[in-house]
Amino acid sequence: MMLGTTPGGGLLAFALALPVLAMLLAFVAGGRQAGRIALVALLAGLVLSLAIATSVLRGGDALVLILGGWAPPLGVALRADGISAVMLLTTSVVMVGTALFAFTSYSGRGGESRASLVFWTLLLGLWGAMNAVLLGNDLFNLYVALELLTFAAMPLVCLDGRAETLAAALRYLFFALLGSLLYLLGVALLYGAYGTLDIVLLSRLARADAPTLVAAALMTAGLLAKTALFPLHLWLPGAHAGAPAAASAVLSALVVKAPFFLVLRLWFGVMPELTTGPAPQILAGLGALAILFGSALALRQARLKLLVAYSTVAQIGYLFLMFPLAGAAGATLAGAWTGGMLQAVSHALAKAAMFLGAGLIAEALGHDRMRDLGGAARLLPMTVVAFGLGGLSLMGLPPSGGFVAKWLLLNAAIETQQWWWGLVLLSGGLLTGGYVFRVLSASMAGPAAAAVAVVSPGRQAVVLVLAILSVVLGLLPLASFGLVQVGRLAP
Amino acid sequence: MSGAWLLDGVLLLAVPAIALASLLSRRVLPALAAFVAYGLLLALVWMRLGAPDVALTEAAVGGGVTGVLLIGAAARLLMPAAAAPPGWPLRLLTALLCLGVTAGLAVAVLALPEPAPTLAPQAAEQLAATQLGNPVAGVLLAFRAIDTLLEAVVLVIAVIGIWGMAPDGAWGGRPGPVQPRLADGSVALLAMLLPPVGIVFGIYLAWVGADAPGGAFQGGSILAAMWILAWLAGLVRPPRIDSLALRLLVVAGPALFMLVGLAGFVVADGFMAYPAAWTKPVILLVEAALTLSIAVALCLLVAGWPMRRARA
Amino acid sequence: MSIASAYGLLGAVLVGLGLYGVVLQAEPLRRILAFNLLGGGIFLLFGVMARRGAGAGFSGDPVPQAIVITGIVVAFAATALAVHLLLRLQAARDEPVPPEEPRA
Amino acid sequence: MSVMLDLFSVLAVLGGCFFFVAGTLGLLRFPDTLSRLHALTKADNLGLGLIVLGLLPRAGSVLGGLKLVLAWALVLLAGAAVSQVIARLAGREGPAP
Repeated sequence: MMLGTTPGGGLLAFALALPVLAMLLAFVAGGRQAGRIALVALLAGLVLSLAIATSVLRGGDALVLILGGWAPPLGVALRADGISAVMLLTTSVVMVGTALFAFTSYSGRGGESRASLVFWTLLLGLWGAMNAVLLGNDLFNLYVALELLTFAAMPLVCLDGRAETLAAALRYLFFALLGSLLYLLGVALLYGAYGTLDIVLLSRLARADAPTLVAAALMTAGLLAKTALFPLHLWLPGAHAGAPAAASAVLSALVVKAPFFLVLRLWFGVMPELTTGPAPQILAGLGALAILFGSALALRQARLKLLVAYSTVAQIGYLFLMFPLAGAAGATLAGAWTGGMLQAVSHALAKAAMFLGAGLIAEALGHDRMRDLGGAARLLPMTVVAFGLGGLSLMGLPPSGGFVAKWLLLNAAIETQQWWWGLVLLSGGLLTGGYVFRVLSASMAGPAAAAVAVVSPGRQAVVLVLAILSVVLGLLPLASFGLVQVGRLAP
Repeated sequence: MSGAWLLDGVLLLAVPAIALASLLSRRVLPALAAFVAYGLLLALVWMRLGAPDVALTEAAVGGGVTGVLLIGAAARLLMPAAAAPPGWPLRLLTALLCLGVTAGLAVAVLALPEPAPTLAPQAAEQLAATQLGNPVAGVLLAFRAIDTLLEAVVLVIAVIGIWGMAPDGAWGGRPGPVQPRLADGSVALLAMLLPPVGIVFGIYLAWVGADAPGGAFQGGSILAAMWILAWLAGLVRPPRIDSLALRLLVVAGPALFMLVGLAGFVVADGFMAYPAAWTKPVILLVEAALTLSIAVALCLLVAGWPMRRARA
Repeated sequence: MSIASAYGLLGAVLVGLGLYGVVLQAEPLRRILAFNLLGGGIFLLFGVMARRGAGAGFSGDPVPQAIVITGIVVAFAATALAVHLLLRLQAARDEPVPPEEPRA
Repeated sequence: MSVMLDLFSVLAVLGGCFFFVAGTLGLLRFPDTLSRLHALTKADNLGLGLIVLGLLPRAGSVLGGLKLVLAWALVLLAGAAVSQVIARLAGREGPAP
C-alpha cells in the first residue's frame, strides 16, 4: 500500500486549519469577540469531527492526506484511523461542553481581561494541538504538536496567578519538557536507523536492533512522564486541581490522553514486536500501581478538586492495562483494544463532568473542602447527580461506558490467562466506589447550604449532559465500536 | 585537510568541558557565561557537520538570544541561599542513570546501519520543483512545511502564555520591565551604531535563505536581537499589548502561511501545495511574513509580561 | 571510527551531562540551563544523522538539519516560558497573600 | 610576489595568534577585573586585526575583503561596549577578589 491522499482526506486539513485560524483571529480581535469566535469555531469543529468519523466508518479504512503533494518519507502525511476519529470526536464534545460552561465566566464583558483572552485563545490552541497529535503520522511533527499542547496547557494551570498555582505550573512544565526531550532523543535515533519518521512506513521497516530498542525505551519513558503514569504522576494533582475548573476539565479529560495516544502509536504502530516481550507487563504493572495508589490517595484528600485529580492518576492506570492484553491475537486483541479506547473516551467525558461539577460546587459554596460539603446536593442537585453518574463510569458499574470498557479488559485478562490484571480491575473499582461515595454522602448530608454565588441552571445542565454521555456509551451495541478497529496498524 | 582533525579534536574536548563547567560552576553567572560559549562552540560543530543553516540558528538563537534571556533573568532573580546539595545516594543514583543513558545512546549510535539511510537524494531530486536553491529551505517551506507552520503557531502561543502571567491590573500595559535610557557610554553608542548594520544583515539573511544558508528563523532572530539591544539601552519601548498593529504582526506569518496552505485546495494540488508557476514568489512571500512574525515574537518572548498599565 | 560517529559520542555525553543537571539542579534557573545543555546534545545527534546521510551533492541530509532549526526555535520558546514563569513566581511570592477567594 | 604575500599572511596571522595567547594568559593570570579586561581587549583588537590583515590578500574579492574588515570593526565595537559595562560594574562593586 503506497501512501496517497484518500477521498475525504481533505477534511483533515480543516481539523488543523479551523482551530489555528480561530485562535489567531481570537487573539487579534480580543475583548468580547474571543469567546464568541471560540464557541462558533468549536461548534463547527464538532460537525467536522462527525464528518471525519462518518468518512472513516464508511470508507472502512484510514483517511490520509499528503501535505503539499510531497509523499513520505520526504514529506509529511496526516492520517485518521478509527481511534483518531473517536478521539477527535471526544475532543470536540468535551471542548464544546467546556466552552458552553465557561462562556459567561470569561465573557470579557466590560473590556478585555487577561483571563478571558488567555482562556479562549489557549483553549483553541489546545484544541488545535490535540487535533495535530491525533492526526499526526510523522514522529517529529508529533513532537511539535506535543510541545504546542504543553505550551497551551501550562499557562491555563496558573491562570489565577497565585504563587501556589504558578509553582504547580513550573513543576508541570519541567516534567513535560523532560518528557518531550526524551521523546525527541528517540526520534533522532529512529531517523538515523530508518531515514524516515512516517509511522506507517516505520511499521513495515522496524527491526529489534539496538538503536530501535534504545529509542523505544527513551520515547516511552518521556511519554509516560507527560501522561503522568505512576510514579511520574507527581506533577499532576497540583496542576490539575489548581487550574480553573474549565481548564482542569480539558487538562484531565484530554491533554493527558495525548501522550498516551502516542504510546499506542509507538507500540502498536511503529514497533509491534514490543508488545510480545516482557515490556507490556511492566507498563501494566505501573498502571496497576497507579490504580491502587491513585485511588487510595483520592480517598484521603481533604479537597474535592484534589480528590478528582488523584482519580485521574488512577484512571490513567487503567489505560495501560490494555498493553499486555492487546498483545494477543484475534478477538481477544480486538476486545482489549476496544476496551482500552472506550476507557479513554468514557473517562474523558466522565472526568470533564466531574471537574466542571466540582467547579460549580466550589463556586456555589465558596470552597471545596470535603468536610464542609454538606448541603451541596440540595443546593445543586443536578450537579451532584452528574458527579455521581460520572463516578458510575469511573467505577465501572453497568450500564455506563466505563463498565463496558472494564468488562472488555476483564474478559481479555481471563482469556489470556492473566487473572492478576482482572484482580487489579476489580479492586480498583471498589476503591473508586469508595471515593465517589465519600463525595456523594458528604454532599447529601445536612440541609441546603448557604450559597455565596448563584450558579445558572444552564451550566449545571452542561455538566449533566457530559455525565449522561459517559453513561450512555455503555448502552450502545458493542458492534458500534467497530470504528476503533478501522485502519489499525497492529498485527 | 591536515588541520581539520585538529579542529575536530579541540571541539570534541572543549564542548564537554565547557558543558561540565556550566553544570558544576558554583555561581550562576559563570555558568551562564559558559553556556553562551557552549552555544558558540556548538555553532562551530555544526559547521564541521556541514550544516551552515543550523550553525547560524544555533549561534543566533541557541547561544545569543537564549543567553540574553537567561542572563536578564539571573539579574532579576534573587538567588536563594544555596540549598544543601542532594545527598550522595541520590547523586550516585542519578549519575548511574545518566551514565546508562549515555552508554545506551553510544551503543545505539555505533550500531546505526551502514550505509546510512538518507533522504538527501530525494530532496535533491524534488528541490527543482520548489524553485529553491537551498535544500534546507526546501524542507522547511515545502517538504515539511507543516512543521514550520506549527512552529510559528508555537511562538504565538508562547507569547500569549507569557502575557497571561501578567498581574491582572497590568493587562493592556507594555511588556517587560522599564529600561532606563542610557544617555551616554559605549552601550548607548553600540545600540545606535549596530542596529542599522544588523537590520540590513537580518533582512539579507532572510532574503538569501531561499538559495543560500539563512532564512526566516536566522534573519528573524538577528532582527529581534537588534530590537532587544535598542530596548535594553532604553532607546525604544515595546507597544502596549492591546495594540492591534502589534497583534497583527505577531499572527501575520502563521496566518498567511495557513491561508496559503488552504488556498492550495483551489489553486494547486491540495492542502499546503503551491501553484506550480508561482511556487517561488509565494514561498518568498510566506517567508517574509514569517521573518517579521518570528522577529516580533522573539522580542516579546524576551521582554516578558506586562508589569504595569501604561498611563492613558 | 568516522568523524560523524565521534560527534555522535559527543552528543551522547552531552545528553548524559544535561540529564544529570535537569534531575539534580535545585535552583530552577540552573535547571533551565541544564535543559538547554541537554537540548544541545539531542540536536547534535540529529546533526550526526544528517552528516551520515550526506550525498547527492549535499554536505548533509537536509531533512534532519531542518528538523534541528525547528527544534531550536521550539526549545527557545520553552526556555522563555520557563524563565518568565520563574520570574512571575518570585514576584507572586513577594506580593501580600490575598484572602482566599472562591475558586471556580 | 605570491611567496611574499604568503609570507606576509603567515607572519600576520602568527602575530595575531600571539596576541590571542597573551591575552588569554592575561585573562587567567592577572589579579583584578580591570587588568584582565586590558589583556582581553588587546587580543580582540590587535590579535583579530592582525589575523584579518593577514587574510586580506587571500579574500579573493574586494567584497570579501570588506566583509573581513567589517567583521573586525564589529568585534571592536562590541568589545569596547562590553568592556565598558564590565569595567563600570567592577568599579561599582569595588576591587574584585
